[in-house]
Amino acid sequence: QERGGTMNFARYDGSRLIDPIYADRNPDIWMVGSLFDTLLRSSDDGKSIVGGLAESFEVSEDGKTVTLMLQSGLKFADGSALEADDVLFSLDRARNGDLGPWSGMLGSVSDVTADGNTITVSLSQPDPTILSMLATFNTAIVNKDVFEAAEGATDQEKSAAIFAAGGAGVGSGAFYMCGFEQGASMDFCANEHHWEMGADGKPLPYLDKVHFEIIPDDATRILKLQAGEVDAVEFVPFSRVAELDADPAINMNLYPSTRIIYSPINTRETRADGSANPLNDVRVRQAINYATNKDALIGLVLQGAGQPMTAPLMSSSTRLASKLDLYSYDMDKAMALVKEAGIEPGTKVTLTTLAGSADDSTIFAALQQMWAPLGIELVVEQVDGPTRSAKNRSGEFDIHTYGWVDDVNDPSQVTGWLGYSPIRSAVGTGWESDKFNALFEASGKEMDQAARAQQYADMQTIYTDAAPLLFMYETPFAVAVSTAVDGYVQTPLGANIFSRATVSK
Amino acid sequence: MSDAVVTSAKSSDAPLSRLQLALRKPGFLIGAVIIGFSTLLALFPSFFAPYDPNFIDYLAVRQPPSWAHPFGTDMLGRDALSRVIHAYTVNMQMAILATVFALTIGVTIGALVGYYRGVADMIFGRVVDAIITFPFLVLVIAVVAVLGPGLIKMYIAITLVGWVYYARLMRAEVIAQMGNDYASAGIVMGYSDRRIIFRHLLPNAITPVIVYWMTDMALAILLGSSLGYLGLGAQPPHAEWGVLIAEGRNFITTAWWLSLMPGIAIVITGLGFSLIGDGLADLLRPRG
Amino acid sequence: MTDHPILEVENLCTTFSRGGTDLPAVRDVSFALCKGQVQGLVGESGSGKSVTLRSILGLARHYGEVRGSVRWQGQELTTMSERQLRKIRGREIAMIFQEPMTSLNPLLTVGTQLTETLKAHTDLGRRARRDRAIEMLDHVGIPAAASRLGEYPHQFSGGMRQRVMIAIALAASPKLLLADEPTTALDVTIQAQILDLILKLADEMSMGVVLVTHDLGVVAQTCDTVSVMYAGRVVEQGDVRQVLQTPRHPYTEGLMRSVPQDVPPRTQLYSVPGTPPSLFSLPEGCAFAPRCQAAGPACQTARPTLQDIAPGRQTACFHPLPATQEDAA
Amino acid sequence: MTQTVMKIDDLHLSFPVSRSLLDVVQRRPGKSVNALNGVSLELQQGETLGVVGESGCGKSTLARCIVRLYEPTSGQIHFDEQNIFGAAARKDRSYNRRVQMMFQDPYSSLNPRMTTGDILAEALRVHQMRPEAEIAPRVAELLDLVRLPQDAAEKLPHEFSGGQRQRIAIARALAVEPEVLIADELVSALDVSVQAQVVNLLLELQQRLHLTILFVAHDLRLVRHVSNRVAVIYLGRIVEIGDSETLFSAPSHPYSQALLSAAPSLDPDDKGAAIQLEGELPSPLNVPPGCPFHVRCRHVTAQCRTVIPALRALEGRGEVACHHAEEINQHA
Amino acid sequence: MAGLQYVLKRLALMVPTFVLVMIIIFLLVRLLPGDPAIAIAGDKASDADLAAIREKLGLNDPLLVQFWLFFTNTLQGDLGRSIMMRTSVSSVILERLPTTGFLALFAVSLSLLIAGPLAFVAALNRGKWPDTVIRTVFQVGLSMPVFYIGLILLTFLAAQLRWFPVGGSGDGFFGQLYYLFLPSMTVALYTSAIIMRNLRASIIEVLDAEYVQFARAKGLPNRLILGRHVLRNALISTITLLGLSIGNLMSGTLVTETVFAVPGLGRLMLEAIFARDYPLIQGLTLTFAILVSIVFLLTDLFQSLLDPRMRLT
Ligand SMILES: Nc1ncnc2c1ncn2[C@@H]1O[C@H](COP(=O)(O)OP(=O)(O)OP(=O)(O)O)[C@@H](O)[C@H]1O
Ligand SMILES: Nc1ncnc2c1ncn2[C@@H]1O[C@H](COP(=O)(O)OP(=O)(O)OP(=O)(O)O)[C@@H](O)[C@H]1O
Ligand SMILES: [Mg+2]
Ligand SMILES: [Mg+2]
Repeated sequence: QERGGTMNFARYDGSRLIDPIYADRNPDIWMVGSLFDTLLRSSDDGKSIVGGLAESFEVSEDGKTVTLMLQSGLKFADGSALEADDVLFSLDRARNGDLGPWSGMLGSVSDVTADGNTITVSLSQPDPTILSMLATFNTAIVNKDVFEAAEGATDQEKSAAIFAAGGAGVGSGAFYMCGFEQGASMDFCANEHHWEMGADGKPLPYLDKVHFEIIPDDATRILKLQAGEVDAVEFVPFSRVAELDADPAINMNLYPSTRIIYSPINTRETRADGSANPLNDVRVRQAINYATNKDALIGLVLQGAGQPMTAPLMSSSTRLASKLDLYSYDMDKAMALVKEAGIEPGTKVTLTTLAGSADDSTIFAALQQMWAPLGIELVVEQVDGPTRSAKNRSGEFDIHTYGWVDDVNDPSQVTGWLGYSPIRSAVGTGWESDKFNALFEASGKEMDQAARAQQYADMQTIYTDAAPLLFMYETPFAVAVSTAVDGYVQTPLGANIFSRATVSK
Repeated sequence: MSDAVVTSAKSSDAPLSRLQLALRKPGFLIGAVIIGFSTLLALFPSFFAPYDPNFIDYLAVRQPPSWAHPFGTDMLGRDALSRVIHAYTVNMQMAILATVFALTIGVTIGALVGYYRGVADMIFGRVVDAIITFPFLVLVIAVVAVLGPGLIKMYIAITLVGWVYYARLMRAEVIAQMGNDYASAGIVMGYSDRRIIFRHLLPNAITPVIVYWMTDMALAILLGSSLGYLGLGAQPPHAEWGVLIAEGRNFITTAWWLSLMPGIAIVITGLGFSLIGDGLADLLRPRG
Repeated sequence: MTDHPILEVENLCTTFSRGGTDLPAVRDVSFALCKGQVQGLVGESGSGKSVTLRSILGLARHYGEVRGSVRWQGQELTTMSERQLRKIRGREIAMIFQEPMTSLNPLLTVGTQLTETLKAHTDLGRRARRDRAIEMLDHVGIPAAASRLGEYPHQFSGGMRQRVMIAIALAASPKLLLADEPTTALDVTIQAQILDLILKLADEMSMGVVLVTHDLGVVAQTCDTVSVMYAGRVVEQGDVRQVLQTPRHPYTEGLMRSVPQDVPPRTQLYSVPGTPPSLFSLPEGCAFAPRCQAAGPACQTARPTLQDIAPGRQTACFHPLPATQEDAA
Repeated sequence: MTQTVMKIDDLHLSFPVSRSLLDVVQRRPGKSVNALNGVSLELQQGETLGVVGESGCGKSTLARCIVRLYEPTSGQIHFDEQNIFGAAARKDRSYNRRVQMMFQDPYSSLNPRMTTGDILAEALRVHQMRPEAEIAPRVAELLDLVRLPQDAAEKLPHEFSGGQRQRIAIARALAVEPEVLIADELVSALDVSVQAQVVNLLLELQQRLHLTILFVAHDLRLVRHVSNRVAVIYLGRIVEIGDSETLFSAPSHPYSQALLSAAPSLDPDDKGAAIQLEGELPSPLNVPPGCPFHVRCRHVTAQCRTVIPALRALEGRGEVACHHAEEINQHA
Repeated sequence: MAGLQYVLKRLALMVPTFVLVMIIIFLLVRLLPGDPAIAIAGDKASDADLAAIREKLGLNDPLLVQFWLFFTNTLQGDLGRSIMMRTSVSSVILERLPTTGFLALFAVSLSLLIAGPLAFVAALNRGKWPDTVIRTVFQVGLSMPVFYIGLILLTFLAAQLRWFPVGGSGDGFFGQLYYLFLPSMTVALYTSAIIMRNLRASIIEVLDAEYVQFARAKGLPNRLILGRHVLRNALISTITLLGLSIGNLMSGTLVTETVFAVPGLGRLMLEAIFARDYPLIQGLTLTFAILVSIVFLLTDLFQSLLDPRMRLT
């Protein structure tokens, strides 16, 4: 294993604040893990939970207590000791509802205590997701002393100050941030005190440094790799995958992901302007799902690098995902359903897309052509991100393009998001099913794995039939790296893992 | 009386001969041909385009130029030539609609302010300063963001910002024309202000504005393209040169025709407008 | 004065092309000038007076076609290279332009514009140039010359600018001064001062002067000889007394008579009928024929050339007026 | 008996020179160009009053005030017993009809985009001089009046020579049947051989139509020829006014004397004796105190430097504004 | 003295302009659809969270109150905190300003270097082939979208020939010179086309001017005529134009910085708009307005330095 060197990584967007509890955008979330370790981790295949900072863990019989055993001799990047105090501080911070947006995921935790290296997490009710939560970025451990010493009145200000100052003190991860230029670049330096060992028996990471540059334009980002100025670029447009794949100096990686691309459908009886909503009719929603040739879409948008969604509520790599035949292309069925629903030819349906997104333009062009035989005239409305978000919330849309990546290694997050109506009216669709909601609530307490799996299977069936979404496809993460780079991975949750990466000189 | 014989000083040249004179200038002629042909393409795209510009053929994506597809096909297998031709409709419309209202408003306000001066002129000066200190694109983007993307919104945005430039030009020109005695003569003759402004000053002051208009049309296409690039311009499935270039930019090395052809169309059309503008400057200048 | 002429202009023709057609601005102009002599050039606006002067100095060839010959002290100027011409311009032949408002560079101080000529044509040092500049401004009657050297043209009145231009022209003590309407822009009272100044200098420095004007009074008061131009051609030239008192060309006569002098007030004046022709569409024959009462059929078809009609007196007319015109009027 | 049609009374006009912020901050009074400094005149019915003076002395400003292009700072103009700057008169378009002006520059005084016919018809229409049907014949009549060919109606101004354009301007003025004509350097821009044509026309029309004319020019011979009376203006003030012949043959004010003597004679042998004036024309930005002419005057005394001489009648001559008029004219 | 007066006067005129600028941008920003609270908290946030954020940002106050706060804070030099950057707007802007400033200056210098000599060549050869070639080439430059020129330069000069780096801004003066060459060139191609046109026209005009003829008649050497008499005079109108096109240039940086991944104000502006970062948008717009105003002022001053006639006003 070659040690040392710098890996240059071109990103599409920059991090703004990498703090376990405040990270809320993917460019932030996906970097948390490099700077901050969690007590537990997902296994490499994502199917189970293994130890992290905690060398062992145990869930009590009644499911209401988790006991974790911290590794001994842990150190933060600056060499100061990582102790139970820090864990308590971090977990209290993480579940403090006044602070970050993620506290709700730890809603079941009633108390966290420590006794030497033993950490006890007490729950108010059984929580099947608790282990996943302890392996999630927001429960990563920060340095209590550094926080307390930081400038600023509130936790938020302290966090910003610490981040702005950079340096080795605060993190327990394989790297610490050693350079930051807002919106332009960022440097991660190796944490010499990291507990995880490499194949050579020395602490990970192998790299001395990772240098990030932010290059929003896709074409420029790729040119940068082709010119040899960077070693890796993320978010390679799928249209470029084949070309880069053919380049002998470049490895074109398609990392499996939990990313799904779908389009919420407004299922309300009337549209925001008061007119009748044809999409209120489940048959119409089913029809457009049938009329959508996902393989063709995948061919056009992803150049084949993807697969149709098979689970309605999640990607196939998420735990408890069903394997369903989710509205395979069937024009006859679609026509029949439309006829049954009595759709007038020339019915106008608006697809709200993201301005400037080539993928969305392609999806629109393809859908327009695919749905025309149904008598649906698809018109486009391009908006920018914030406007789309606002519309999604207010329900002022017919259909709009959207996507999702899991943040947690558990299906509950995405399922709640897509289908549980109290959360954001089921991703803005307005779809509501009492049965679904009841199942979701029950599954939140169900400690029995099999029973929980059944609940999830039921929810997925209900959701499939109601079709509040246009189910489209799953895409991998396309990252092109120079052949000099080895060992870099992006997890299905999107996290960038540099700890085992190497660059040959 | 000894001056019974009065001859006309110069041989008269009818308007036609002026046009002929202008057409003799190669620049103007080329410009006129370009814009004439572009207008034809814009009006009857389907007549010229070999295929339906929006027809997707999954099986024929990014084909290089061939006899069947002279400009190749794009990433959805659509015929690139047909898309470039259909884009003429959008882009020529852009050139005109994005500028003509700004022209009208600007000319009217500029003429009024230039004639009356005084307080209105002071206020006008501040407004102009305020708008001019914004980078044009920033303001347009902000307005487009407020109104939402789309061509009509874009026209409104450009008009809201663009009239200032016309008004400034018009104001200066009207003030200059006021220095001519015919304006004073109008006042002395007791003509109404409206008559003096719109019948006398405006036709004489408008030449530089018209010339600027031509350049501005070229600029409007460029601006529209930039907005298209940022996703704020034309809406799909409308083909628009800026969007076409933006779509093709990922393939500049592998499928160069996708961005090159619309690029050429922009350049040629812009050239056409500029050439006409230069020619018009000569054509519209009053003699004597 | 039977001096050898210093300047001989022969058959000078200058043509501009405008919009594809040729514009014969100057045609077959010939005259000669001796040391210390003042030669007048009169004619209506557009008759080619300025172009004649610019052609002599080789300026017109930058934008028009110049033919014929201009000999300066035996050297042919029309074929001379620009480099050689530069040694003559300003140093031997100087020119005053018609427009005092636009002929000085607005961005440079008067001092700079004065001394740059001296720098180009003399080997005076910096200080000496400055002294000379002050001397010249004094000469042309600009008070407090030293302090005004640092000022810009816009700080001077029209009359003063004209004087500055004269100072610049005369700075290098030229042997010939081409003065293009040096007084048109000025008031009569100042006009008198400036003409006096030019005459005085011509006398003192025995400098030849070609004076362009359209004011016959100015010609009468300042010139020794005069050429009358019409539509690019000289129609009559000779001694100023003879030309003005007994004009032989009908146009000269018309000019003289249309001046309201010695006529009863508020009565009809004599006027030359018609308007001056456009250079674009000159008649085939004599350019003045359409306005001429004496014109015969020959005048419509043939162009009269400049003929000697008396010693030192030439006119271009098929039907020259009788020599005793004075009595007829 | 002659009848006064227009009475100009102590007219002052100053153009403000824009003040800088620093001036405002320091409360410095704004500077101004004093173009007219108390001009009083009467125009008699049917006469031609010539106005002469050096460039910038305020001749055009006076003319423009009369046609209300400029508003005087103080002073009044009465026309037909009515103050033309009064509120009522401002609304009254008929003044604009009855008093007409012709401009110096034949190239800029006609709208280059209107044909002669349009220009004349417009004047007729706006003032409703003729019913619509009679407009075309009247245009023809006007062209005839100023001796322009009939096809001139279809032509644009640039197709005419300077002299012809001035005729169009005259025709436009006459179209509205005015009583007073203001001619500001009407022929100065014209070629010598054409000037006479226009002057002749003006003289003839005046007689036929009984017009009153204010004739501004700097060509003294021409002014002498056309005027009944002449006013000499110096720095925005009338320094001498009187019968044309008397004034020209025996000017009384030292400035008039200098002015007339400076005009070069047509006779080469008559070298004359131009009275040399010293110094430059003072700028109207700071008009000297006392007699405005004193800085250039040979006869200057202490009184001249402080006291402004009033215009007063001089025995056997016109009115003169000079403290020493009597003595000077005795010497002469 | 006169210069100072002039500056004072100009500054005084800028006051109402800036108030107007602030009103326009304030209203424009509030009119933007989309909620900054969502932009902060993300799509996943609950409605209650959003309401809390809105309250905290003062977005629930009446517009007039918000504006007054914005106005008074700005006067005190406080532009507020950037929502997306989580730091003070002024620090973000100050951090980025040098890069954009460098880019703009570099672009202006390049434009002048390109346009100046070529305009001379074209003007002196008016109507001949060098004139035609130069004008046509620049006309093409004028008709190309900025992002397209940028992309072509990037692809061929940077990625394929590897003469220049593909993106970024470089460190130190020479680093920036090297990194920002292509982006500056992209902006400059457009600006230089405008300058070339104008300069050529004014050189031609000046060449015909009487004072140039008079300078010739004085027998001055050609070098002096062209340098002292022609160039200086021709520059005057061009400098005004240069000043006026600074707004355009800034627009150019918007796209160019995005294409070339230059971390400057232009790109930040786009990001701020898309993130509904009200304080940042307001701060940036004000910065742009101040920059442009300063440039206007500078060109005016420079002009009055060149042109004595302007000095008295
Ligand atoms: N640079 C030029 N290019 C083309 N034509 C010109 C040029 N200079 C002069 N002309 C034309 O040549 C003719 C003679 O002009 P010139 O200036 O010699 O007249 P002028 O006798 O000096 O008249 P003025 O009394 O008005 O000065 C005019 O018709 C004029 O339009
Ligand atoms: N609109 C104006 N603004 C400022 N100053 C003016 C204006 N019009 C005229 N002046 C000034 O008023 C003074 C008188 O000008 P006016 O035009 O009346 O002179 P004039 O006697 O007609 O001169 P000329 O013989 O040159 O036509 C001049 O100093 C002139 O500069
Ligand atoms: Mg001349
Ligand atoms: Mg005047």
